[in-house]
Amino acid sequence: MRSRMLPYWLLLPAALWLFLFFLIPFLSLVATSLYDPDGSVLTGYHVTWHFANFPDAIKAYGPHLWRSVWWALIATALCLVFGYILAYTIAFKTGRWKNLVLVMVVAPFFTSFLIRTDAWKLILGDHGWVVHALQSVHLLSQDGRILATPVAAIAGLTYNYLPFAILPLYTSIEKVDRRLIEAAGDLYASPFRAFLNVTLPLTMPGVVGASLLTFIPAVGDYINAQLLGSTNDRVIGADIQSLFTTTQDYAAAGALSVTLLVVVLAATLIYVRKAGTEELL
Amino acid sequence: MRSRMLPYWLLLPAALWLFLFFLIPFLSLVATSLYDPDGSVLTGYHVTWHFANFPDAIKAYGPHLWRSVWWALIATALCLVFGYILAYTIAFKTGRWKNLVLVMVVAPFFTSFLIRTDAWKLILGDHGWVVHALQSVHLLSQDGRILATPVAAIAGLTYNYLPFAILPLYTSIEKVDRRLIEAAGDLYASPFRAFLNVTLPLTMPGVVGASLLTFIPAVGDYINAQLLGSTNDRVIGADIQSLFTTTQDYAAAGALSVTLLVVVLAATLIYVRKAGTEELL
Amino acid sequence: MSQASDNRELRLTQVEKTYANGFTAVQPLDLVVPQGSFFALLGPSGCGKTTTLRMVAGLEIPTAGTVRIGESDITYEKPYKRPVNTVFQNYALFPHLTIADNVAFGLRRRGVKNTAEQVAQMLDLVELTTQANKKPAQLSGGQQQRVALARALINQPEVLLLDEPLGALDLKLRRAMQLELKRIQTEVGLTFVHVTHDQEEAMTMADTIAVMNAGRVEQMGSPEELYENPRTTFVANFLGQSNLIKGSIIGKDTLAGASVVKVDMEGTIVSIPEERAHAITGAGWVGIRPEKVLVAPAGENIDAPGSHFTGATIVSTSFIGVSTQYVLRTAWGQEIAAFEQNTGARGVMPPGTAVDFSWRPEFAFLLDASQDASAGIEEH
Amino acid sequence: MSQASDNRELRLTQVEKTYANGFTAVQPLDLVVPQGSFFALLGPSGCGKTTTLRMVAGLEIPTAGTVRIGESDITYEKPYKRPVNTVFQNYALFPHLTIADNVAFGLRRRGVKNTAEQVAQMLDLVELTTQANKKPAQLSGGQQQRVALARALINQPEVLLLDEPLGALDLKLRRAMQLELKRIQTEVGLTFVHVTHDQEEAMTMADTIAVMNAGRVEQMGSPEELYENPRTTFVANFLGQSNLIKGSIIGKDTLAGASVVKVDMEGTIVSIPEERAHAITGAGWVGIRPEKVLVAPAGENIDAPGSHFTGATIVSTSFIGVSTQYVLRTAWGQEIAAFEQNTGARGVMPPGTAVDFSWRPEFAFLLDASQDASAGIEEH
Repeated sequence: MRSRMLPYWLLLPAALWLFLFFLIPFLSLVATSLYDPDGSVLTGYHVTWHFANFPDAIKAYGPHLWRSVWWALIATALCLVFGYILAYTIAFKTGRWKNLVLVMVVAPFFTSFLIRTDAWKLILGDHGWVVHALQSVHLLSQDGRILATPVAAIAGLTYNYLPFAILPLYTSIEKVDRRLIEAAGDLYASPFRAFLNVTLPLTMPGVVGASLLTFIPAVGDYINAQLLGSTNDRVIGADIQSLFTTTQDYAAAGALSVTLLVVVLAATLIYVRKAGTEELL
Repeated sequence: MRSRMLPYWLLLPAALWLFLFFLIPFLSLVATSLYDPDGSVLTGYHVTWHFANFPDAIKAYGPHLWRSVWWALIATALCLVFGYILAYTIAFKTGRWKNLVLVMVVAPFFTSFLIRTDAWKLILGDHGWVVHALQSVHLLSQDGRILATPVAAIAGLTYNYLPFAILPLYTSIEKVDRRLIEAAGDLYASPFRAFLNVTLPLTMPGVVGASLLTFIPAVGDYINAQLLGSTNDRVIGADIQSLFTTTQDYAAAGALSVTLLVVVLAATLIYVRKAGTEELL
Repeated sequence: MSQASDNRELRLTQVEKTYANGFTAVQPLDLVVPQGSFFALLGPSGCGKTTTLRMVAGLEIPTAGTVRIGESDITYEKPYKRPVNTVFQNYALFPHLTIADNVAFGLRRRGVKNTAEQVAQMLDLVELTTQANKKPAQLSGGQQQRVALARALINQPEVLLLDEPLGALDLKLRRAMQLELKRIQTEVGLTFVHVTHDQEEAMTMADTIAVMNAGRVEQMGSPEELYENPRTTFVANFLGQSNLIKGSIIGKDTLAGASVVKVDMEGTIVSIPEERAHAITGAGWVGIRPEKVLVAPAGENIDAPGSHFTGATIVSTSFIGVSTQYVLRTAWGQEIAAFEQNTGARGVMPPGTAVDFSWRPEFAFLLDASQDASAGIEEH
Repeated sequence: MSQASDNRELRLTQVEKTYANGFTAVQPLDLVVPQGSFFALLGPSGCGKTTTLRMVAGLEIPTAGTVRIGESDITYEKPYKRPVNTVFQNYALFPHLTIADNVAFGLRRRGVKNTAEQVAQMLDLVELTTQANKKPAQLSGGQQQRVALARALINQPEVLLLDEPLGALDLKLRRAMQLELKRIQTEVGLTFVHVTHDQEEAMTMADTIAVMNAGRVEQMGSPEELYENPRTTFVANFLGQSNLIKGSIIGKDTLAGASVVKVDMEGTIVSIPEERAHAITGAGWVGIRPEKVLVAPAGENIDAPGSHFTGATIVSTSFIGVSTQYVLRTAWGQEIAAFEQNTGARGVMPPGTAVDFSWRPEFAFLLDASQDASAGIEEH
């Protein structure tokens, strides 16, 4: 009796959170995306249900959106491969060095995103040792470069989001009961088959988690493209950013943001359903 | 015999990771910080062990560094308070709604950092409904504003890093054995004392994790300050960024980066030691 | 905390617990636990025994009824205000506190400033003085169990609740801790209420046992009473093992001055003492414990005057050291169990041996045949 | 996989396991397990029994010695190439596969295409046909245990290893599964090697038991041999319970045509059959099992001709249904245990009763007094 209403009251903080931090920004964005595209700081902005903002924005920035998704997918795939190898090694092979190695892996995270990316810029720069080394072994032509290419931008994305991939992968690999792998071996499975038939399926939640944690922020990221990529290869995040701050074309910025959000949500839902891990969400 | 060297070989990926992603960038940065400050793109850059770069940079940008640390501390404290309340509510009070509420909390993360921050800019803007509402109840003067004040910047930091605080807090609160809380009640502890004497100490690892995951990126963040704060209140991240990209004063940028890194590492070590959770690292 | 009142017995009156989903964990229940006694609630998992315990501890609120200690009604009292402490199933020791701080926890919460001396005494009682500064995770299961006991006992509760306190220990250690617990209860003289599904544990320790099943108390009494004279098939099967043989009840009679009930059991007329007959007409189950069934090779003399049966065969023989367990097939085709202590008086009889068996009629009991003969035999 | 060789016994020769940190888990060990037998490795935790099992499974490599099945040396064979399967302690069922897929796992890895029929047969054997499409987490502990068994048996290994397979089940279920396992082993006729710390489990199921302690086999033989005639105090205490009474050995003698060893035990001369005497000079422990000690009120007749002692008192009485366990204080001040089956021939004697006790001398055994009398009594 006395506490029948209590659970509902306690749901309030979560509801409030969702309202303040998701619904309000989202609705603001949606409203923005339906502004009169002719509005400006001087004339003011008005919601005129101008749905044409969407086709307009997609027509103008479609290739950039496509590039962002494509780069994010490659970076996610690379993060999964490197992240799985690293996480597997740490979880299963490092024994009493486990904690030390985990600290090693998390250590880069202690420098800020920006500083790390800037440092990479120095390393990959035209006068950096990486380019010189690659040129001296003729893997790169004398006027070839890495900085300001898609390779550098994708490498930057991979590098920056790898910790986000490693942590969920490590958590799920670490949870795998070693006795199941022993049992698979006892039941005539070679180490490779045991990995395919037991370890990998059991770590799917980690794979899905890692994919989402890298793909979602990577799609919207523009710092890596800006610092490491070429100015010719614009990504959607940079467009949204400049529309909001420089051009102040709020209508287009809003339409593009909502489009990006929808793309990400759709990709997530399809992926999670395919991976058969709905219970995670 | 056959596998005595195996563990060492398997440590290689981790060592390589550390080398590539931490040591090399770090050493590059350190080298940069000791460049001849008179270098330029035209004359080239040379390591001249010019240690004076450090006092010079700190003299020039000390107040900005101090502001960054201070803002990050306030944002971290706010994240801990809000995050703890939310995580506690989700873990203990939502029962079978738990998964739904968790999705709610993680949902904002599905929009990219930038879009979320831009949306906040709209909300907190001088013509947004928050300012109007606060003005109409006279909590803000008619020409008062929220955007372009430290309040907005700190609010942005808090908002953007809250999910990073909630996840470790939730994980550690969720792990607390309810029976221990029942046992405390059975042993004459009121709910409040049971929280202070049992729940809180047991969730210290989550508190420490949440603090680090918010403080470390927040110190280097400049997007929130740039989009939401005033141009008069520069933060250290913005300085580093413009030194690297606009001014191309790599010596000062490097010195500032290394200083920031040392400050963050020192703060982390002192904090972790004080919290008595060394075993986490 | 023990108060100078005359009678501080624990009294549950028509206590009932129904959950929001409609499941009734405890049917209206009356229990009286005399002050200073060792009382056991025995039953399979899900029978409501733990819910009953939690209602006494204040961790669940009854849907109806009252819980009293002496004159004070504590039905709705907050758990942290009750003169009751619990030894939890998995001990629930605070992992971040030392053993000494765990033990001192209750005293400190009640504002006792100097706890050192009482803690030292209590650690001495449970023989853990040398472990005072360790953390719970450094202790073995048996030691943790004793810390949990010390942590509850130091508060001198009027009632100490024990929720399967030995369930996590292995067999030999469990037997040792049973004797230890019983010794401590006798020493400190508090009221112990002990929840368990282990019938041997309940019988070894408790003065009184209440056997619970599906939210109801099936039977209550001393271990000997319950074991020797079960009133239902559930009690007959759950508390030890029973052979139940179908018979039709003939009626009352007097035999050598005692009232008996006569039953036609597969052609043999057996006489059950009236106080052990819980059915008086129709069909009935004649029950007999396996250790009361004496077996001998066919034709040999058996030292059990009374119901004597011939023409049985041994189906299986299990030697378990202390005793040998036989399964016999009777002349009428039923399998019945018989235990024989390995006193050495006779060797082990192999399967296939033709045997006679017998029991003293005063040890049989008679149950209503409308009950399921397999109630209380745990299914898997 | 069973090959048509004549003798496919499992033979461990001087097998030894020392870990990198210098700890020797298994001292050089010789074991022969005949084809088709049910063999138990019994011992406390840490005695090396699980390490021995894992060396047979290929999950550990011996430091020295060889493991052979028949003529084939499998000491260094990879686990997935051995004709050996294991039922793991916590079953280790694959949580992401259905019961049927779990059972089919081994066949599929060996390239068998059509597994459906064999899986159906195997599920039928363990009575889980209706559960085929469930996931392991949906099954009870006993059902999971049977899946683990089916998953191993379907491969028809030459040796089936069982690592404490019943440890996670509760007492009543464990007893039922023991009978089940024994039945299946008899039916399929494979060699079973069973590791356990539960002496009752080993005695109920195994043809031969090897008792291990600190990496060594202390004694090996049939359950009856080990129980009735233990050679060390460890075996006497670990396998059941024993009363050990100090005596000084007088020497050999002949009594009614049989060789005996005479011992002066607290002033009484007792005679131990020579084949049960494992010490012949100096001090010795006279051992007698509690169920062999017969007790009666002082002066009453006891049906156990032989060593008779008077002047004892009952110190404690535990009624546990099937039997009553007494602790007596003897005239010379030692406490000894005696069990009495509750056949109803006599009532329970309360503590304080003056009693006599007796045992048949042919059931005593004699051990070397240089051994610790409490070896094998689990400490806590």
